[in-house]
Amino acid sequence: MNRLQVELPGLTLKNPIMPASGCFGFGREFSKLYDIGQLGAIMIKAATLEPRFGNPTPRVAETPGGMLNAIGLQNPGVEKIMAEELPWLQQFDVPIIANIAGSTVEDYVSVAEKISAAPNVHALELNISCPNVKTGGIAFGTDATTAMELTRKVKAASAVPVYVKLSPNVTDIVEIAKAVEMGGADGITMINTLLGMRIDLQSGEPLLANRTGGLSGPAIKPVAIRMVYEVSRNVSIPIIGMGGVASAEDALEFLYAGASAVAVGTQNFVDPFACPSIIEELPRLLDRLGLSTVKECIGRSWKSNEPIAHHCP
Amino acid sequence: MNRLQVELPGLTLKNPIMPASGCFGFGREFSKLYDIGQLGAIMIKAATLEPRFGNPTPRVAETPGGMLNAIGLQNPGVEKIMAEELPWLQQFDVPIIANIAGSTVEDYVSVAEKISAAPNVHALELNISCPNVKTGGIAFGTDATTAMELTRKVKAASAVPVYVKLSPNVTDIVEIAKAVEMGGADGITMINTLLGMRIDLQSGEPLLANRTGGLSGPAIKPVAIRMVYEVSRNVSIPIIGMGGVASAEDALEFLYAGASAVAVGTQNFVDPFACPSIIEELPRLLDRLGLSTVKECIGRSWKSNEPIAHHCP
Amino acid sequence: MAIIKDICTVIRVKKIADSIFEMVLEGRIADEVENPGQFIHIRVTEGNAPLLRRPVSIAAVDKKNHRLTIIFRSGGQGTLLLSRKVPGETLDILGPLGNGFPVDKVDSGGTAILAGGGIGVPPLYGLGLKLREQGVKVISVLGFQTAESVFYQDEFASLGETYIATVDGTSGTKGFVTDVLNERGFEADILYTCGPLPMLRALEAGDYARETYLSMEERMGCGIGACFACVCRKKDDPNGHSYKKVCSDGPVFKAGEVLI
Amino acid sequence: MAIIKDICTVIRVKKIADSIFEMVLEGRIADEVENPGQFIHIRVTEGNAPLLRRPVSIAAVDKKNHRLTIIFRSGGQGTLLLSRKVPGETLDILGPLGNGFPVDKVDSGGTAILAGGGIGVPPLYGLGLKLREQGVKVISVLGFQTAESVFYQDEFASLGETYIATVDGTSGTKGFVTDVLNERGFEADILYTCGPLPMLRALEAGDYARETYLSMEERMGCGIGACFACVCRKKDDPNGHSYKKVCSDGPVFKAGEVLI
Ligand SMILES: Cc1cc2nc3c(=O)[nH]c(=O)nc-3n(C[C@H](O)[C@H](O)[C@H](O)COP(=O)(O)OP(=O)(O)OC[C@H]3O[C@@H](n4cnc5c(N)ncnc54)[C@H](O)[C@@H]3O)c2cc1C
Ligand SMILES: Cc1cc2nc3c(=O)[nH]c(=O)nc-3n(C[C@H](O)[C@H](O)[C@H](O)COP(=O)(O)OP(=O)(O)OC[C@H]3O[C@@H](n4cnc5c(N)ncnc54)[C@H](O)[C@@H]3O)c2cc1C
Ligand SMILES: Cc1cc2nc3c(=O)[nH]c(=O)nc-3n(C[C@H](O)[C@H](O)[C@H](O)COP(=O)(O)O)c2cc1C
Ligand SMILES: Cc1cc2nc3c(=O)[nH]c(=O)nc-3n(C[C@H](O)[C@H](O)[C@H](O)COP(=O)(O)O)c2cc1C
Ligand code: FES
Ligand code: FES
Repeated sequence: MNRLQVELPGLTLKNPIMPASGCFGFGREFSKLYDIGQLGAIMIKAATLEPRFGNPTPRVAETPGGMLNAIGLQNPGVEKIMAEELPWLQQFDVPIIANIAGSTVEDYVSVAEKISAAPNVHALELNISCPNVKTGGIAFGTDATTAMELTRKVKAASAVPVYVKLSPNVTDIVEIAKAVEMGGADGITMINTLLGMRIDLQSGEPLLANRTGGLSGPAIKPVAIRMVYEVSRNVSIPIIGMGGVASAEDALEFLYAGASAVAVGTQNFVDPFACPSIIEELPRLLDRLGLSTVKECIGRSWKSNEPIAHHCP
Repeated sequence: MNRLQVELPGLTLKNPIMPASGCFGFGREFSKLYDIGQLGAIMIKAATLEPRFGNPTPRVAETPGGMLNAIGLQNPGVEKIMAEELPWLQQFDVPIIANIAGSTVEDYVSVAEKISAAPNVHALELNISCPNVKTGGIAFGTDATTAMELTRKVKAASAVPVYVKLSPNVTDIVEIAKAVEMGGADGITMINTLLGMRIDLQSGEPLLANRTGGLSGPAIKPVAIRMVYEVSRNVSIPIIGMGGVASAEDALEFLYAGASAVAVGTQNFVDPFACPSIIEELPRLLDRLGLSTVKECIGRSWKSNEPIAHHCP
Repeated sequence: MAIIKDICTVIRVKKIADSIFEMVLEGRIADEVENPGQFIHIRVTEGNAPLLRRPVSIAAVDKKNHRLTIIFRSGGQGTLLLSRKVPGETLDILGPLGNGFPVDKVDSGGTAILAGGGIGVPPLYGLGLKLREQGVKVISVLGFQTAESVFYQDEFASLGETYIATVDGTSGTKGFVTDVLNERGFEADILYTCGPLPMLRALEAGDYARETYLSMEERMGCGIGACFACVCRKKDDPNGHSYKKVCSDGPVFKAGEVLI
Repeated sequence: MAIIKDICTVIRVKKIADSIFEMVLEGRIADEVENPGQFIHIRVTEGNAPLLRRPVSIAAVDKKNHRLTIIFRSGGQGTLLLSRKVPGETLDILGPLGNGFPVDKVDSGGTAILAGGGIGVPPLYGLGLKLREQGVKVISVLGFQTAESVFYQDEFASLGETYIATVDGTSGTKGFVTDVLNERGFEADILYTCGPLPMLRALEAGDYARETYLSMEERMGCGIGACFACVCRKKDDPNGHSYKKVCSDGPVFKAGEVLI
């Protein structure tokens, strides 16, 4: 028995560790550093219908314990990803989770239809943090009804299970989670980045050309853990947790909170060997804590079913 | 001319630096370390109608670049604060901003009425992050209408200007800010803490007895800056900014983002001399950047009036 | 005597048992120390990883040379960094904090038991020195996990009778501090203790001396009484609003004063 | 030749000009260096303050002793920590990264101009060494703010004619690198440059050699081509989807290839 194995809709993971979308490209660069076949899965960079150049630079800025990014979904478009990237990835025995993004519901549906047909795409990750052009740029993921509708349509178009990636920039993440579950989501991935900004004192202007960006890295881990804990107690679909994972201990904290697997984003930049290191360390950590399998860690922190008494700071 | 001076509704600040509520008690402890009369103002610990013991311990936990707290509004109640703490504070030539909290609208109104009558209370800070018992614990500050109504009632009851302290745990902070402005707020203070959690791997349970807590410290600064930037461009009342301020540079970043003054919370624990150090450093920093007054820094980062193109991560 | 913030110099760092380090620091804070059992709040790094200060008891003070000794277990991020400091490096320290042990509750010629568990042992050493100075007879009962984690046995032995208990029996009595106390049945005027909660509870419940003082631990924010992170309830008002702050009202309380 | 991550040892740190430090590192990464102009990505601390690696050019390589020299300006949080490292300390380094300067574009006997500005000067030194080895005549034109910030003047002088420009005129020509070039009107086969954007733009616009290669700077995430933080547009498709990544396609580009 493989004590690290986890079974999720569409995905048999040899271990619960995978790189997060946008932090691993399509795997080519990391494949030169280590065997990416050892990963639990790979969440590839967002695919949109048309190629996108993304935002002007600077696109990244450092913050205390974290970083901001405003890459702006740069990608070669779904056609090219299917023609060049996915076939290349077939040489590795690792399930691909294809992150999809768009500006309209039709975009998403179209990308989902196409990319879910690729043989090594085992699941979709629906990035609902994107601004919806039809509603003046309000993100799909910040309104429960919109999120549910989008999920329903993408689910109908997809040949593989659909995981919806939640935005943390909402008042009530449980409401959104329940809505996407109702919309037919097979799983949830969370969290995407928190909206943030840094201002450069020399120029007096926002450091990122796009002004705002997404905050990721260790700084956001407590927010992610809180959200995974709350959502996992309120939906019955599995969660792939992420947000600041830098070590096997962090990964375990997400499992305890209620995630069934864990994605590593920013830490791939800090240490390009982060994923294999965590995979290597996990069994040792389980031993140290007297645990036998990853599965028994999932949701271990749920003390009771009592609702959370929110703190008044 | 005092180049650090800032004028705000009800408040003439000799400098824009003040300790944030809950991170300075009522000033007694810090007064033994330095002359607290040099502070721009003091935001005292939340006052509630009745005394509160607060949450069980552990009440604090450390996180990467930040900390979680779930003190739970421990305070001796408004009567005792007025009898013992405010009179003691009168020896210092420093305006007091009284933070008020409650579980019902009536609580808030009653505390506002009482405490705003104290001679050295120059403004109220209305903490709307508290759970509203009437709506099953949903925080006042997460719904625009509720926030507006609460503001209106407190404003009517208060003898001094009312600053509303916004919760960052919302989808659209600009909407809440506009609502409280409509409700008659004289100013805004922001941000309160982000909801977070940490799980202890040994016990397998949330580290805080209250499970969730409020995230503060440098980790949240980019979120705070983004929110101050967005809100300041959309309301015409002034903002006292906070969230992760640890240095004069951080304070200036908030001013650039659009705040008119800055509060220091968590850093008081890291360095109890944080406030006087920042006050001392500010003029030097202005010099270094070729700026003459604090006033000219406010909102300096606003490049243009174009709305923010939100990033799709 | 005042709380000050001072940049102290690391004079010596020595591993004295499994994961246990003894550090000698020099700085003006030493001049302000009043009582054994007071603690210091150490900023272990200039940056913010980790962010918060670490509370550590003062194990001994050498006022002449403006030096403090602390003894700590290196476990988490902060104490690990602390254990790697080398002589000459400096540390930003706030202190002395808290009230420490009352040393005037026992007369010269009287007997005091010092009951320490693990990392609760250090402050008792400074207390023992002070009590000896005052002519008090000191009996030390120190509990550890295992032989490898025992430290300061000789130092305590030089103060008076000293008994060791280890959970696994690899050194001294097998079991807990209370096992030694029950077995020996010492007659004592006062018992001072510091250690894990279960030990404090057992000592409070038992009847080992006429008076008992306990030193408490709690997670801290400010360390000076301003943030309300470290409160505990008063025993006579278990559901009310009364409280004591471990950092500024404690860390030492009379048995029965606070709920443990 | 591969990108590796290695724990390198700090051999020497020396302040060589105002805020400018030279550091010699030893490790396996030196063995993998192919071209001058490649860079390394340095993790300046084990913790996460600061979080991201810092990209710094390789100024010179000593393959025999497995050593690298870097020269950096200490300004922000990361480079400040770097400047405080002492010999014997280790650093987690990823590299060598990027493609560096093409050294085969100029024949033996030909002439190359090295035009460097401020912290863009370091990689040109390794380039000059290599070109000299290949029998290329090297003319160096180095721009700085002021006399106090000038470094490596002697090292470049040992490679060939060397001219200094300072903005305030306290050393060499008053003005910019382009002022020297315009004044002197060198005949050159190739110009290699690294420095601030306005300088790169001026050199691209001017006609100082038959071919020009520029080394670019951009804020980076991964440093290896995976995160799309460091892209620039291609000059022939200014509004399209074409791009080059500074970290993996660059940092050196032929003038006219990318939009600067
Ligand atoms: C008054 C007082 C005196 C103390 N004296 C000593 C002593 O002499 N020697 C010694 O080894 N330890 C002592 N401790 C415990 C010591 O403070 C913790 O072991 C230490 O803070 C852990 O830090 P870390 O970086 O290793 O752990 P981390 O897990 O990284 O700490 C994370 C956070 O939790 C806090 N924390 C973790 N454990 C404890 C704890 N047991 N008590 C309070 N806060 C904790 C830390 O201060 C920090 O804020 C004392 C604690 C208190 C309150
Ligand atoms: C390919 C390449 C080669 C370089 N070679 C050298 C060199 O040889 N010597 C040298 O002194 N500098 C060099 N730089 C610039 C150097 O990377 C920055 O000066 C350094 O990262 C600043 O870090 P800090 O901690 O001082 O500043 P901080 O302001 O704390 O940095 C914050 C963040 O911004 C990034 N950043 C800040 N300034 C720059 C910049 N100019 N370019 C890229 N990222 C930046 C940092 O890497 C970090 O992620 C090079 C940059 C690149 C891209
Ligand atoms: C540079 C960068 C690019 C990202 N690109 C995407 C993306 O294309 N699609 C997406 O859903 N999330 C994207 N993310 C978000 C991450 O997948 C992840 O949700 C987030 O960074 C939190 O995890 P971390 O703290 O481990 O980085 C990106 C994050 C970073 C830092
Ligand atoms: C220990 C602690 C207690 C706090 N108590 C209060 C409070 O009583 N009322 C309130 O409005 N905010 C309270 N806050 C929030 C702070 O005032 C501030 O908004 C927040 O911590 C962000 O600032 P910082 O990052 O500088 O700490 C508290 C914060 C901390 C850390
Ligand atoms: S630690 Fe802040 S009151 Fe005790
Ligand atoms: S820095 Fe990541 S692609 Fe260049």
